[in-house]
Amino acid sequence: MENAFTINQLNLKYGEKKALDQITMDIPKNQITALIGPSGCGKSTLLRTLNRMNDLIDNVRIDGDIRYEEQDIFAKEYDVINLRTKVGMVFQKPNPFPMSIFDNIAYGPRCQGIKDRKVLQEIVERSLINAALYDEVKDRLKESAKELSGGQQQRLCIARAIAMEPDVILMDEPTSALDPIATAKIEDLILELKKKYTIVIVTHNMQQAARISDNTAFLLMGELIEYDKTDIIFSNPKETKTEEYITGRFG
Amino acid sequence: MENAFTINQLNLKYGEKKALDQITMDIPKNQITALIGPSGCGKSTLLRTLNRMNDLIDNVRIDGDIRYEEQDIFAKEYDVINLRTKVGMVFQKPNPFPMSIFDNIAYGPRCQGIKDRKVLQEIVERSLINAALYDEVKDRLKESAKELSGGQQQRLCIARAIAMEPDVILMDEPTSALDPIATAKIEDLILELKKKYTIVIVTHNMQQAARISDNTAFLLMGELIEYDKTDIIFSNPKETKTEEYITGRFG
Amino acid sequence: MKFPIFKIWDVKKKNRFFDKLTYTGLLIPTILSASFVVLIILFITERGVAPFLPSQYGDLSVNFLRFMTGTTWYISPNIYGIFFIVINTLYVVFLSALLAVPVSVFTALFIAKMTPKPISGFFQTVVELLAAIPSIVFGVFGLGVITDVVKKIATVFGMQTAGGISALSTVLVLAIMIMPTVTLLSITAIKAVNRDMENNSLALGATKIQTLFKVTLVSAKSGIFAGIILGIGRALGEATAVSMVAGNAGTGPDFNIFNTTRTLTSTMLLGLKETTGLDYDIRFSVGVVLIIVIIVTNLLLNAAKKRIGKFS
Amino acid sequence: MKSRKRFITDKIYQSLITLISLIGLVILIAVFVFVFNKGSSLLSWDLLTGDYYSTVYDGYYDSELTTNLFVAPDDLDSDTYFSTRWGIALKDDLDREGHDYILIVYVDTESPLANLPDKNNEGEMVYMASGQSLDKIIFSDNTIMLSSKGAEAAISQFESATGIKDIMFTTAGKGIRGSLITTMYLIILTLIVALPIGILTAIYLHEFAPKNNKLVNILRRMVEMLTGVPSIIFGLLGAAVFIPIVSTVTGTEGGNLISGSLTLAVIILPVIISSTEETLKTIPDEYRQASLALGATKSQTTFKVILKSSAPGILSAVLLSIGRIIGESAALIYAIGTSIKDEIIVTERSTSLAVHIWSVMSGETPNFELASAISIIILLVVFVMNLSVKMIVKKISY
Amino acid sequence: GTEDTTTATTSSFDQTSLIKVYTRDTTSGTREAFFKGIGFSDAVEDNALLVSGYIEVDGNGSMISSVEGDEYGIGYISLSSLEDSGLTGLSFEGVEATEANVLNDTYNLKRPFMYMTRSDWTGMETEEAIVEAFVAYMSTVDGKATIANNSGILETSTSDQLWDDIKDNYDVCSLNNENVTIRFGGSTSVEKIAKALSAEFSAKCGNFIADHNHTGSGDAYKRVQGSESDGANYLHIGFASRSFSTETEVGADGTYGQMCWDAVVVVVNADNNVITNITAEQVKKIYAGEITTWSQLA
Amino acid sequence: MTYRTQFDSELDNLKLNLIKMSDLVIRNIHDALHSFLEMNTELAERIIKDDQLVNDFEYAIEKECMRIILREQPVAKDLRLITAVLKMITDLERIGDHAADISKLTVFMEKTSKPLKAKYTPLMVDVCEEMIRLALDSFVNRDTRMAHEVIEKDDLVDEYFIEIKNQVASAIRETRIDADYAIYLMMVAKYIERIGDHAVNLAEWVIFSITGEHE
Amino acid sequence: MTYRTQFDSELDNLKLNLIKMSDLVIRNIHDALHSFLEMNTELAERIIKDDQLVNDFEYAIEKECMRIILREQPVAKDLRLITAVLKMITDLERIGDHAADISKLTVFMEKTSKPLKAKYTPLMVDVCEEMIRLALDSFVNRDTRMAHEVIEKDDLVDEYFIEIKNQVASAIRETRIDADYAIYLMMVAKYIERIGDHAVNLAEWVIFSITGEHE
Ligand SMILES: Nc1ncnc2c1ncn2[C@@H]1O[C@H](COP(=O)(O)OP(=O)(O)OP(=O)(O)O)[C@@H](O)[C@H]1O
Ligand SMILES: Nc1ncnc2c1ncn2[C@@H]1O[C@H](COP(=O)(O)OP(=O)(O)OP(=O)(O)O)[C@@H](O)[C@H]1O
Ligand SMILES: [Mg+2]
Ligand SMILES: [Mg+2]
Ligand SMILES: O=P([O-])([O-])[O-]
Repeated sequence: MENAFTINQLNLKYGEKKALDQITMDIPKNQITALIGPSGCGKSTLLRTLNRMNDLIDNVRIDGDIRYEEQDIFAKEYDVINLRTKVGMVFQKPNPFPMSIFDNIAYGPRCQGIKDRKVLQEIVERSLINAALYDEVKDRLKESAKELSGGQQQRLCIARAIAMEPDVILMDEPTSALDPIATAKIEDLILELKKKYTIVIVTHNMQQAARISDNTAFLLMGELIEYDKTDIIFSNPKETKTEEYITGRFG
Repeated sequence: MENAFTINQLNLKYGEKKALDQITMDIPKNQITALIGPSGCGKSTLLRTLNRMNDLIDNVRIDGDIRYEEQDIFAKEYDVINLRTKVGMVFQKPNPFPMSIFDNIAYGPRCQGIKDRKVLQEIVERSLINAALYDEVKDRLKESAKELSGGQQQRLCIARAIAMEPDVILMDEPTSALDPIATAKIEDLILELKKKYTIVIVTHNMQQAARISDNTAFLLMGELIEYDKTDIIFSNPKETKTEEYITGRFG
Repeated sequence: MKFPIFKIWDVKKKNRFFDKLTYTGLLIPTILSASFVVLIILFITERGVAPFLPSQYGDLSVNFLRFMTGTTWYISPNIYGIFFIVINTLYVVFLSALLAVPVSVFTALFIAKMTPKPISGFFQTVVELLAAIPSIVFGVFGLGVITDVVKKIATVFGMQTAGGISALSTVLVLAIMIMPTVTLLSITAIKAVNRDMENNSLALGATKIQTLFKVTLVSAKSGIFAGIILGIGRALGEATAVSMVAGNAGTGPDFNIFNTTRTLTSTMLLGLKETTGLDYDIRFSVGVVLIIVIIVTNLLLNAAKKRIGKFS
Repeated sequence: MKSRKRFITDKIYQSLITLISLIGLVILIAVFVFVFNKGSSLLSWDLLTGDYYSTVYDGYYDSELTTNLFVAPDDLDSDTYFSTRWGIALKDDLDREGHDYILIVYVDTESPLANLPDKNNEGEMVYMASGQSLDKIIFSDNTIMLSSKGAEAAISQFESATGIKDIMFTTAGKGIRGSLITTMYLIILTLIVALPIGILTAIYLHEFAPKNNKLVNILRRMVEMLTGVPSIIFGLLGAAVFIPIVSTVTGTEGGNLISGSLTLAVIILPVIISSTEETLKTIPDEYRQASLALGATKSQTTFKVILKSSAPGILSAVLLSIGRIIGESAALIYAIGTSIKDEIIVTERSTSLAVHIWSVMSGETPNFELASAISIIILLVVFVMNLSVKMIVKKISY
Repeated sequence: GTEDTTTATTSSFDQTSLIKVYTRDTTSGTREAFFKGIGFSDAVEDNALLVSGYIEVDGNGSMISSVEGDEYGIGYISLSSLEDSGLTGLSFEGVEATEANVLNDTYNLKRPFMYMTRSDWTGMETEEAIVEAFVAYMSTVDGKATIANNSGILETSTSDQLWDDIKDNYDVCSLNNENVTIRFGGSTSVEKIAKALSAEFSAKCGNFIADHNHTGSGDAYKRVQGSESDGANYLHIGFASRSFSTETEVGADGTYGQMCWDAVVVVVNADNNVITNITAEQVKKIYAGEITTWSQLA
Repeated sequence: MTYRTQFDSELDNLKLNLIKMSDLVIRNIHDALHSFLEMNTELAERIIKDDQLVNDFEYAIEKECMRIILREQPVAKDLRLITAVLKMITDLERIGDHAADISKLTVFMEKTSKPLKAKYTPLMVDVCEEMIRLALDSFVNRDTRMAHEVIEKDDLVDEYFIEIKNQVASAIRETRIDADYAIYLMMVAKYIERIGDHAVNLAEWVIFSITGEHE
Repeated sequence: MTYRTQFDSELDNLKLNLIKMSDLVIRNIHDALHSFLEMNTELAERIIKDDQLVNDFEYAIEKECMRIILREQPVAKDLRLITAVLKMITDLERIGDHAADISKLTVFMEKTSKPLKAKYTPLMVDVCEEMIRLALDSFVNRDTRMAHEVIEKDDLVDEYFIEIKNQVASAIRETRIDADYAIYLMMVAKYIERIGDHAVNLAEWVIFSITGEHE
């Protein structure tokens, strides 16, 4: 199986605080990999490291390496902006930009310099279709994205990421702000997306991890405690800590 | 079985918008009654009606009646403030007052005119113990309540409600802002509290309703679709709508 | 079903370049903005220090020590004293804050929490407009209305004012002037208080008033205090309105509110337009003192705010 | 029992708050009432659009005076005096600045005064008309009529006069159009200068500046310190720094609109910076991250997303600033001067409405009425700004 | 201001009340004229000599409104403002403050209104010519009439010429001067007269633009010939409401002169029924704090 | 509109596997009987081997059920369905076991003398097959009527068993029969009777999954 | 510190009920054998009646398991435990059934002639009881060793069964035995043998619940 990311001995510190500790793991292509673990264990940190969103935080020190498509993403000459177009990201709270639905999705391509209205139109439509949102919004592409419901907004954010033709989509608790129905839709969507994209998802909802992911990594205080097929993690984990956590007896 | 509340043909309108439609149900004493239903179905509205927190919203019109301990709570001469001391409430987001832990819990009793430091001390301690928070905070009662973790804050809010020695505690999605561990603690606490208090809880988390409640009411667009023992609702509901909702196939 | 590959290389370069440009480009306005304060300080201290330098004024140079401790503004030809003015200024501003704060806070409470929307909207607009009224209008109002009122108040107390021109009038004018500011900021702070928290209080059986005082105000205190700091700042720096009703007493300090008083700003403004030489430059010295007073007051108040905001 | 006591204390407190806040509001409204009461009588379209400087007409009359007598129109007030020989009616009045003057109430169409040769331009004519003021006449016999002597005296002099060597009458004047336009210019120019600098500074400080960097903190402190500087001191800055700079560049002299705007720009800079920063703070970090995660560069993120989202906040800052610009007097006295002008040229001196008030109030005879009238105008401008900004904010905030 | 409201309510003037002393600031030309006039020259520049509790105001207007608001106040203003002020002007040394009494030198509280023109006209020849004409105009019948019309006190003589008679000496006035700006400034007390003069003279002299920027007597010399004569706010002609200082404001010969007189009047509140006349001695004692209550004057 | 498309397809898959398993089991009991009656040890041995397949099915379906419980948090009818499946596979597996048991007897029996044709056994097996099929049909169609038919049919099976028992007993008494064979035959009959019981269980679970009621 | 105290107490309760059920079942098979050997129809009838209790137990535990799945979303070992319990109660119930079946035979048999003492049956039953007990112990103590013991012990049961079968067969051959009785005895032995098989199932589920591995 091919890997999208190969993480090797990754350490990350916020100032003096160690947030990731010797993480070594592979993230396989075209699968869904879930990161779980208690609050503050470093899930988001690890996720953000994958598209170097941590660059934006002062005081971060990283060693070890991450290879994306065989290339060291921390290399000096590595093009971060390009990485981020290839590795899209969806956040916890749906955060459409305060623009129209159309402009939201066209935002990324426009930033890349695409100006042709027709091309943009096509990108927007295709992204919306792929994000299972097209039918719901096709008649109001010009309206503010803020008027969509929470679930629709989150799918819009996914469409926005898709519009960049990424290979990987990182998702940081994408449904934690949504109600169960909206969550179900997003989960269906994620499973659908898996066919085309590699997905890495952080979730607090263990059932969600169990439900949609192929592989699950359990992190604790910055360490990767266990990483295995999801079925194994949730039915028969090797580590007591994992078991305690997933059965809700952690503490 | 005795009832804490008897709700009869309750209708509620926000302006022209009907939010509750002919609700008739009994809420039994010393049990946990859960209100579930999709967003906007009127769960919070129904809950807030029980201690007349809806009074605070302009434009609310209510008919039908609610009896609390046999008394019509909408009667003109009915003492709302007193009702609220008997029917405590815990909200979605933990929202301690910007005071010390001690002052937070002493707040209600003080509002009732209790000034004696020793009495207050006793109330505070008892409430904290009952809210399973005492051990964690006993050494820092003078510190700001804002410094507690989310889960602790929510237990503080419960302790604050308990301090009033209520008979009923209303909870509006009390764990939706918390992580699973904190949620587990609160759930344990709620089950413990049930021995002494009647609890009505609104939750989006159906497993939570299933887990902790004795009775479950399913609301849809302001109507009470089904109300039964929790086990029945979740294993063998009578109504197709209920079944669709709890199995996540609503739409 | 992938999209056509973007042709982005040239654009990318452009973006990168523009990004670099932005980084440095933004530093320029920032440094510019920051430099003004340096300009101001350099400029007025240069002039403000001059009166004390024998090199500038020779025998006429002002004795710095007497300047800082003096209780009479001017004794011919070169003795200036500013100590009492500082005290009077702080006294007047303190009293006006004492007066304006409760009224403002209550008004804010009233507008934000106790009236239905249309009325509160109207009142808020009124307050907003007042906040935008040029201070000189307040001076006009002070001279036209407040001095009259104060004169009558003084008579009631068996005191005599200079036709109402007095510390009290100054206090009132300042109080009225800073009220809109403090009120608006308080409204903002009060409105920002988490509704849930108030509901929580009510759900605990507290009455609306108990809630307003014990929860709303307590939560908003940090914001309210920020408003007060702003208001006090405005009061300290206000010149025109104050000089119209202060009376510009020559000596002090004087804590009788029915007597005339003198503030740093009124001193600066008084006759500034016609004066020259030492008497002109000394006003810059007053300006330096004013700036120092404002900075120190701000520092103290901000420190106080930090302590007050401890629990929020 | 207990709750009854609580009910009562509650009511007491409630009334107290209502009362105190009402007192507060009453005082505040009193300021309004005072201003309107004093100023509304003077308020007129003419005041708004009129020239400040009256045009002086200088004519003479050396023809034979016809012997027919003019008939006074019927509707003359009792305090109006009519000259049957010259066919004009005069009246004592106060001008907009509160000075005595003689108002020309009526000029007969046949009156010789309705059509006089211009004294200074041969072949031209000047025309006396009602609404003008009569200033000074030197009659043929060298007797002089002065407006300060009043209308009655003037008429009696007219009745005995045969010719006029020099007659000066003027248009009403004392309008505030020039100051109004200056104020508008000031608003626009100041915002043009301060908005970009302020917004860019705020953006730098909030978006780009490294956190916990000493230099940045110092810069930030310095910007904050600007807030506390009293405006009178900004005036000195304007006079000492901006006027010379502008003079050198434009080749003109003295305070001018540009130096005034620059000074105001410095005054409102902290307002704009802090309000903008305040809005930037409220923009969720998620926007930034979302944009960056889409492969946008930082500047694209800032200018395409962040700035857009902060538009309502920036607009509010603009409102605050406009209020400040309109209201500023102390600083402008130094940075632009007190010269009231009718023709506004940005490189020349002129004066704003607030300084106009100041001039009116600090003149030899302070004029509450005019000051109040201008205040009303300022209030109206602020009011309109306020409402429109509120509306715009509503419209553009997604 | 608040003219007609107070009479009824405060008719009971309490003579035992303290006298509230109002004075202008030390840079005021009016103040200088006043203290010099009452023989208290030391107090021109020195507030310390004044009774404690004196009130310092920064303009004629403030003085009027202050004394108007204070039954027990005493102050001094320009005669030209007395009529409109609603205050009681006191006779000084038994002489009523009238124009005639000023001109016949019986009324001693007076001050000159002075003008001063530039001495250095390099590069402003047209302006120089216009100002020269303007100065001439001030002493014509026309000019004097205007000065008088605006409360300036001056003597007219039969030898005064009409502008018509002399205007041919000033060729510049037959040109179109619409693009020429003449900068006036200095005393605020003189502002009104200066504006009236410039307005009508502009009509007579090619419609030059009159730019008035009156900031105080002190600026007259400063901006015409003194330290700011080449600064941004320089003037072509400046006015002062007092004599130029013989030490610090020495103008070049022939560049300055008197325009007219102004009288200073000691004023009290209209409700004050104690005195109508005051002596220099009394005023001085009041200002020095030796007389403190009204009863001492009654 | 319905969501949880993955969940629904998983459930469908589960049902499909259950049907496959039941088909296999039905084939096995059918063949087992024939092997017994025809003493076809080859066939018998194939069935014994095939039983592993049944076990594998049980194992796989059981795993799948747990996976679904784990992933989808089923409630109400979904949970009933999965529980029913969990239980039904046990019964099916047991039926499969019995088929294997019969086949084992066949292998043993070959060594003994000529068999007595027990004419009721094929009838019994037919009924049992019918029952299993009906139970599964009722499950798929969510039709309790069919399930109740299954339960009724068991009486027939029991009657046949008594019949067989009596036959065998009299055969022993008349020493018309090899003792081993008698025992074997008796055991086969018992196995088939048990299969009927399991089919009843299946039906009961089907009813539970539909109505939530235990019969 | 652990949370989910309700969950844990529910699980404990589940185990407790399982033990109670198994105790009941063990008593029943023990008594059933004695009723058979001693032709104690009274006892036999009591056991037949008691089987309802076993069924009730199964029903109750099963319901509780579903409730727990519903409420607590168990995963990993919790889910395995519940699945195991769900399966184990089926086996226990089946064991209970077999006890009842034996008792039913006793009631029938009374009508037939004197019984042949089948000396191996008590031994078989003893082993089975032991196996069930061991399986439950291993479940409670989470000890796979004991469970493996159970599986091994089944061989013994099978051996005894062959022994009995051979005895009965020769008895028939020697016509020392009433045919009905022979059949009955054979069936009892077969029931006991099945009980052994079910005990093995129990043990396998125990192992699964502990290790997550199917044997
Ligand atoms: N910008 C930061 N500066 C300093 N410390 C940080 C920063 N971001 C995160 N941390 C710390 O690093 C640790 C890991 O944080 P991270 O956000 O990755 O946790 P997480 O697993 O995503 O938690 P959660 O479930 O609450 O989102 C935490 O202890 C957190 O406090
Ligand atoms: N103050 C209000 N004014 C007008 N309409 C309201 C108000 N509060 C609630 N509603 C409306 O009443 C309906 C019921 O609202 P309610 O808050 O009770 O729903 P809910 O079931 O608690 O939803 P959620 O799960 O999102 O909290 C909704 O349609 C809501 O929009
Ligand atoms: Mg996170
Ligand atoms: Mg709700
Ligand atoms: O008193 P003035 O100098 O303004 O005339």
